[in-house]
Amino acid sequence: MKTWRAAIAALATASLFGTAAAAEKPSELRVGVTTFLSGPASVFGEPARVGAEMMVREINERGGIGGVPVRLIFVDEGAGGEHVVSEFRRLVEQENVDVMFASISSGNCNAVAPLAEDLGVLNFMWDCGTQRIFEEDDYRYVFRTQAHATPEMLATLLYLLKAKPDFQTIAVVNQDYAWGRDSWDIFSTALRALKPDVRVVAELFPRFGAPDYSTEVTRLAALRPDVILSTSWGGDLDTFIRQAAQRGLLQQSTFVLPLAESSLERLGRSLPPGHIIGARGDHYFLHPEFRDDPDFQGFMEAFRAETGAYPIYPVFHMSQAIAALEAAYLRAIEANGGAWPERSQVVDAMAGLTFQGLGRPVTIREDNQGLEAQLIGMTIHVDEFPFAVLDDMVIYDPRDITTPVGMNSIEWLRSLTPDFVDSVRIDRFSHAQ
Amino acid sequence: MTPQLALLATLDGIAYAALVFMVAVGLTMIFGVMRILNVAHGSFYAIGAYSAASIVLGLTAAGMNPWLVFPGLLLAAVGVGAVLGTLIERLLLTRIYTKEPVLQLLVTFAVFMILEDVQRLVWGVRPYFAAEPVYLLGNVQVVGIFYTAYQLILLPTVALLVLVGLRLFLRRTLSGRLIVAVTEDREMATALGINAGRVFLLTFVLGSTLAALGGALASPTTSLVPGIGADMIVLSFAVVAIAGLGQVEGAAIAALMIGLGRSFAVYVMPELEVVVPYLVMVIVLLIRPEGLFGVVERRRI
Amino acid sequence: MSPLLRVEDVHIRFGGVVAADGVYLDLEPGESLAIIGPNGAGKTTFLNICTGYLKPTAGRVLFEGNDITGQPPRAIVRLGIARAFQIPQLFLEHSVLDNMLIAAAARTRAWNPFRAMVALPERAEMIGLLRQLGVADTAEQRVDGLPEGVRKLVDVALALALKPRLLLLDEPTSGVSSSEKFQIMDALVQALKNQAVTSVFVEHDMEMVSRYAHRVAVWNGGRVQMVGTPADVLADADVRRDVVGI
Amino acid sequence: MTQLSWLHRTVILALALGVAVMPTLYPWSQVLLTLALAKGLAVLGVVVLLQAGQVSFGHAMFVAIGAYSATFLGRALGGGDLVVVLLGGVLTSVAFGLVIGVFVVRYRYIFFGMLNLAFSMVLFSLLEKFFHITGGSDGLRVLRPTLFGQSLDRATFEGILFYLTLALALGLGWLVHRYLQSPLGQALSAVKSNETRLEYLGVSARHVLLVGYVVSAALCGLGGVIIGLVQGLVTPELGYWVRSGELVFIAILGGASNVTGAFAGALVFEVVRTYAAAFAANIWQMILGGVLLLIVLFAPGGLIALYGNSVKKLFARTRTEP
Repeated sequence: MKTWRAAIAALATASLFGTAAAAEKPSELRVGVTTFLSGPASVFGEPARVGAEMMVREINERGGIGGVPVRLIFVDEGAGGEHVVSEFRRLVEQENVDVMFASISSGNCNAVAPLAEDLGVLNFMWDCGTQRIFEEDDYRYVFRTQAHATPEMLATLLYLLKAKPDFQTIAVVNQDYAWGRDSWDIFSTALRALKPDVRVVAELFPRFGAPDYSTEVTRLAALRPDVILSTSWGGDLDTFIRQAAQRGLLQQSTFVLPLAESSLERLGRSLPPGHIIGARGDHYFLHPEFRDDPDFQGFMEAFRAETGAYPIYPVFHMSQAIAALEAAYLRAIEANGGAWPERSQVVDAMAGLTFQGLGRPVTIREDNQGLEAQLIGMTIHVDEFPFAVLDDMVIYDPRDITTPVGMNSIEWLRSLTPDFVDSVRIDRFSHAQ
Repeated sequence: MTPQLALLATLDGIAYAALVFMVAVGLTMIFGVMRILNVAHGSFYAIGAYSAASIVLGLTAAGMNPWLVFPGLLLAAVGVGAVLGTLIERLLLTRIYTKEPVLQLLVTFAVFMILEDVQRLVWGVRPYFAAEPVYLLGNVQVVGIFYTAYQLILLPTVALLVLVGLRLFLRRTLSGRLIVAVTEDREMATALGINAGRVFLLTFVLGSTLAALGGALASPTTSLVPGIGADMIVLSFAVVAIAGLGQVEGAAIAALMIGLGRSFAVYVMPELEVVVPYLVMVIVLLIRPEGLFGVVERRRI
Repeated sequence: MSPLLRVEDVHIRFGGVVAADGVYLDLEPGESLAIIGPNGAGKTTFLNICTGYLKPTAGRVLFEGNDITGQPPRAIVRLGIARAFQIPQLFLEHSVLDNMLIAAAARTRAWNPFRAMVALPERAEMIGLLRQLGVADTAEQRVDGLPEGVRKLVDVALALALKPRLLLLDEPTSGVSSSEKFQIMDALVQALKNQAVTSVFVEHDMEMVSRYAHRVAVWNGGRVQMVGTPADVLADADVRRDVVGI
Repeated sequence: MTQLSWLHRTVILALALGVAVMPTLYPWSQVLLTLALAKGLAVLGVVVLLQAGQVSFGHAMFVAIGAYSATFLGRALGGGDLVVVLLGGVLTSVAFGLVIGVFVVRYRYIFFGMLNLAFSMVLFSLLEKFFHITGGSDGLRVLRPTLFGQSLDRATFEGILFYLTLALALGLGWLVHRYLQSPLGQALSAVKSNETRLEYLGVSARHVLLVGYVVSAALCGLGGVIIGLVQGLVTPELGYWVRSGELVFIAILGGASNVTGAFAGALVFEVVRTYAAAFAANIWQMILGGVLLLIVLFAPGGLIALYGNSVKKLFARTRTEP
């Protein structure tokens, strides 16, 4: 990992002879991170926090960024939107943080993005999926160091159309909150454009955090759809899959689970082979391009030693935000003739920045949106792991599947035609490879 | 809706109602005797569930006889109810029996907040899931649809046993009759020399054990995440209010209403699924403020 | 002259107990009627029916010729019927004077939310009423600290504060020490006379009855057994046996 | 207490002044204080009902109603004007308070609490469910309103909102104090101690309670509008039952019988919560729960009673000294 970051920093194409005034080098680089430490979403938030601490420890061990050590200050998103907003502000105004990473929840992203803009603080939306933010407003200080919901859903659909081209019926079981609704809007819009003959037989939106899905499972068992889509995550997805598995539903329909990479290890063998799994990016502890890389492997093992589980996609998202932080500062320092940059110089350095975390490199577009590759695969059972892993993996090039700059996602998806499916650039990998 | 689908919806509704009933009946008993609406009841559900999952996972990991998980579930419920229930009743509730109802409610609210963090400190935030008991019992087929025997048979059976057992306990045993006596007329009962303190402790432990049992039995089918207690407590409130405070049999019927209402909503009008329990509660309370089976108390002047 | 209050064939029962079983009674303006009878005869139930606390299963209650059967107490009270209770019904967390001022505000509909209750112009009048009943010295005390006897009097004062035309009193001086009883009752009767208030009082003390009632109605088993002057009624053998207990 | 009232007033004014200058010394405190005062307004609503002995475990619904209606109005008007948005939010809360109030004032104690809870959960579920209108659990962005047609940048807007909230807190605090001292307010506490007698004075306890209920709905709604404006975001979470419990919690923390207590409680609560969540993220709920337990068990009169007792002690000492 060290080596890539250095390489990326060297790639940064800025003038070595910048003349801007040098700011005094601070004693530390403070980064505020909002993440779920309580509530159901802490299943994402906790691993990301642990991952962030490990990565920052590693940065600081080699002297920090540009010689300045990084300090992380965490904010619990689980304490509610009010708390996040007031903490965001406290961190900026009182703790003088240099950069904010906010947030996981799309609702919180919606709230803090304009706040960051008004406060003039660099903010990385490090994990929230809502596609709306940059489609509805222009920002100078807010960047997204990952993809948004549209490429994530579109990649999943493209994979499904290739893997199971003849399916006729589909049912959806999503959590009843913004993500569940939004992701289905995107998926179904794209589905109507790319394969209009498919019939949607049920749209179920059980309550967020529902303890029991047996009614939904019964209904799906009676309907027998070819494909069942669920963008649920965490405990909800686990419950749904286990109850469906116990009652034979997974033998009956093909499941498409764009967020299930984060549940693979917990689900164990109850997730049978032959179902489609996404990872919100190319985030997978056995990433086919990097799994033999000693740094990558080292981090995966170290993380597992620390937490007892393999890293899941929020950890990868966090690695991208941290990589972006380092790359932006290094680029700004370079542009400033080696001196510590002003904040505005760091913001300027974000333009077109490319950085690499634990996945493929991500590039920031002119609308501040990151272009992040998407990895989708099919479950198989292998001897080395007591849980399902991915086979028949496809990595999608983000340039083809991300909503073009200045367009609205839904309108763009509507404009697609069935031949789009074959126009997308992909790379294929298998588990055995 | 075809009769076949109606049958399926009914079966789902019953399984769900069984779990809700076990939690709600504990809440209603505690209220009947102690006149305290225990907000921390949901925490007993959650902690019962977590403890059960830990025991089941522990037993499975240790490679013990898999059928031991069933006594394990029971052990978790009784352990949580007895230990935590006694601690809270003795250390806290005994101090507040003479206080205003608002303050009593707030004390249980405070306990709820504290226990939320206790769960997080003990079990972390990762979803827990201990499905071994469900696998052991296998599946049952009804009109071509697979059901788990656990949900279709075991849960309703246990709920029924709890209902019948409670009836017998309250009518036939001395302790049970004391509980009934205190529920019906506290002043009279204490005037007759019933040791209210002991009855309170017994009721609280029993009620808490039922909540923990609900949690323990939910753990094999539900993934346990932070916040499950908060959701369960409002649902039990709804059941208790619909039934009428202190009504044991009524709670069973109210739980069924909510369970069936919910499962039918999934077929007929999925949009309403979440609102069903609260809509039923609003409607029932507006028509019969004392609940379906509650009795009106009139002041003598 | 038509009766002030007319009760016609009123029936009510609680479970197996018949508390009113065809009660008829007329009340003339200005008179003072005593109700006597054994415990459980339905005396308090009668007051509860007249004031709308209970709705009779059959029969009518007319006040000044208007049917008030089944109207809520507050509506009946606004027509001019006030009541004092066997168990005093007071605002325990308020001072005696505050109790009176709430009554005064109720009477004058002084519901301006931005005028303090202590500034009500009826303050002096209320203190005067308390003085008449001999409890003016407790005006600033909280009710829950007062002895039962004082509470009874405050309860009567509250009813008087409404300036009713008909006052129903349920054992007004029970719990008041016997040395003060007559003194207070004298003051009360005088106050009633001054304001031309018709009154009904439930009473167990036959001396009180013979001294203050114009007429006496005897209750027994949910029925009016006999109505007459105190002398006639107290002389009746049945009444003496069933009610007076001699 | 009458002899202390000058002292009381001085203390309140001094505190208000202290709050007013805080943001000039510590700019970060401005939003925290605005939120605390807004919450104080909502708690004041709960305090009004507590006078009648009624505890609503659903009053956060009016916070949500105020916040959402102001947001809808603002979005419909392309931002709207601060005054319009505030009035719109409050009036909607009043309307809802009236309709819901007509039903719930027939109930007392646990039933009152439960029915409010039920209504609030229906509202909460609907806000989450009608995703296309309400934005679901992600909520809605609140557009920044103009002030008398003047558009404002964030700093100015927040400054104005802070001082406006402070002024509203003082003004409405005083008005509610007057209301509680008036016969109508006294009748509220009469509902608590003896409803039968109230009825026998010719007063409808339901009407008295309905007035109190609508007042409390208006206060909660106003608090909600301000919370929404400060946060720039409204979510169904605002109306969740735990939030209702929080309002009651703060009322008891401050001292349920007192207008000042609502604001004192809200300030202390917000500060404890902010710092507990910032510095003890794993146990902030436990800390709050512990504080609540201590208050209920050892100082049931709340902060105001603690203050009152210490003032009394102080006076007793100064009086005996010469």
